[in-house]
Amino acid sequence: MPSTAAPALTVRVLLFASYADTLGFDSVELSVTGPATVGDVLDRLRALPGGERLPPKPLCALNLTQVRSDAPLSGGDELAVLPPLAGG
Amino acid sequence: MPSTAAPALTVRVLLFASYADTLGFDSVELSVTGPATVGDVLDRLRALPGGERLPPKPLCALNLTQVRSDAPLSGGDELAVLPPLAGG
Amino acid sequence: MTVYLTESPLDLGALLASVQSPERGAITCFLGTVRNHHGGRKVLRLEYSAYRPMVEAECARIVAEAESRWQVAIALRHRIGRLEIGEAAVAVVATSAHRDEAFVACRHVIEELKRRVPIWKREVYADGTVEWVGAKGSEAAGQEHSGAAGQRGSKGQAELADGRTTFGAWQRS
Amino acid sequence: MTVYLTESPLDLGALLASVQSPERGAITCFLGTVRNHHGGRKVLRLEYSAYRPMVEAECARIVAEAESRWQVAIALRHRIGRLEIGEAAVAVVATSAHRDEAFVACRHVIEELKRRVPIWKREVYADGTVEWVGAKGSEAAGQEHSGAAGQRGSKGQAELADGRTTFGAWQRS
Repeated sequence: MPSTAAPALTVRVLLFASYADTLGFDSVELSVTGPATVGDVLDRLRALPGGERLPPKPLCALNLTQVRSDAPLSGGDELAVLPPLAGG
Repeated sequence: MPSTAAPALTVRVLLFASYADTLGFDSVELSVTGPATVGDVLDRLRALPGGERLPPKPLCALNLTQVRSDAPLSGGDELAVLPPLAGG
Repeated sequence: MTVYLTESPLDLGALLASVQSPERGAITCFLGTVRNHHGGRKVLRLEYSAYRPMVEAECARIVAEAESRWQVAIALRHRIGRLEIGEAAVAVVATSAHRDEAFVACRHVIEELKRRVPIWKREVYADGTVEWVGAKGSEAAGQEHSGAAGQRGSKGQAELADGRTTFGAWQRS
Repeated sequence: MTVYLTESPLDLGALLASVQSPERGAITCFLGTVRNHHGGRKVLRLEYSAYRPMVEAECARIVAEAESRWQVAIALRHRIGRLEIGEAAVAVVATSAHRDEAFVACRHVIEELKRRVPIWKREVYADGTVEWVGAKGSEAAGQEHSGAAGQRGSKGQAELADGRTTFGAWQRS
């Protein structure tokens, strides 16, 4: 069987509020090797300066809908990592 | 022992809304022989034209506080007979 | 001294301002407005009347009870006279540091008002008839309630299917 | 199409007007205003920020859910940007033919907003410090919640003592 090179997925990652302060940016494009999950991107963020302060399982939204960290990613997805909500 | 003549009590009776329509007036002074209760005044009202249409135990307020029909009366009391409330 | 009855249109903004404070971040309001239908009939307008001094006394008692039971400030106003469709007949505002108390107290005040405050309304229907609300054939309606009226909880007296009136909370106080 | 976020002061009258109708006589409102204290500290003002497109999507879902579950019309608006003490950050209005539904739906919408809508606030304190609300040491806060989050009922996520976030209702929908 021919071996296929794993495709690279590019996703846009958004950070807000305290998480943006912690990592020092509020938006970044990351390329990960597919197939990949939300958790894989979180691991990438944790390797960045300040990223060790993210909680083990932060709230995440994929394309405007909340998801768990095992949700699979597609190229072009928008993944938002959400600090504790404080509306109202 | 000397027999004492029973004192006469004068109370102001107020009627509202449908009860005022039924009896044709909204205020009257009634004298009753003491000791007397709210129920005694209601009996007097029932003897008036239209009074037979009052319910057996209408809501009553004595001096701005709701009372039962066995509440005793004093001279100068204000007794209000209240149709079903419909505020709000 | 607060006056609870008015013949003027209700001013929600003024009521809000009377109980707002920097310590109380949660505000709940209830407005009861004149509906265009009742019991399947088209309503043109309402005429409210009241036993005024007792309304004032009873509203003051209801507000004092709520303010002692919860950490809230309450504004309450009821309009009487002629009201057109859509106009507000009653307004309740509750402010608190906590939204749970603001919601519970606001609800409590409107339920107690409906159960305890001597106000009546006459509906003017599109077919030309006029009727006192709740006084269907007045023989059965408006009786003093003996027994477990106080167990009825928050059920409004105006909504009781048989048209009878309960005064449970009143008798307890 | 309704817009749920604004940077302007909230206009309760306009929100009321948008959902009033002659069929719906019962109106309930909730206003959340900026308090002058939090956790024992004096607050000078707040700064709200949001993940705007998700706020719009999530608010639309919350309103649609409430309007399908109860016979109500809902108006909802949240303000972002800098807010002074006493200013309203959020307003909910529910109108219905029945006050019970208006109260329940209004309460539901504000609870769901607090639990599901991505808005954050930074408190500016009198001592000069500035802090994101709910982000204490951010290590423990803001975790995805696995397990029985949906059982917590109406408890607002912002009020959970341990600072963790529940998304029970969200995960159900």
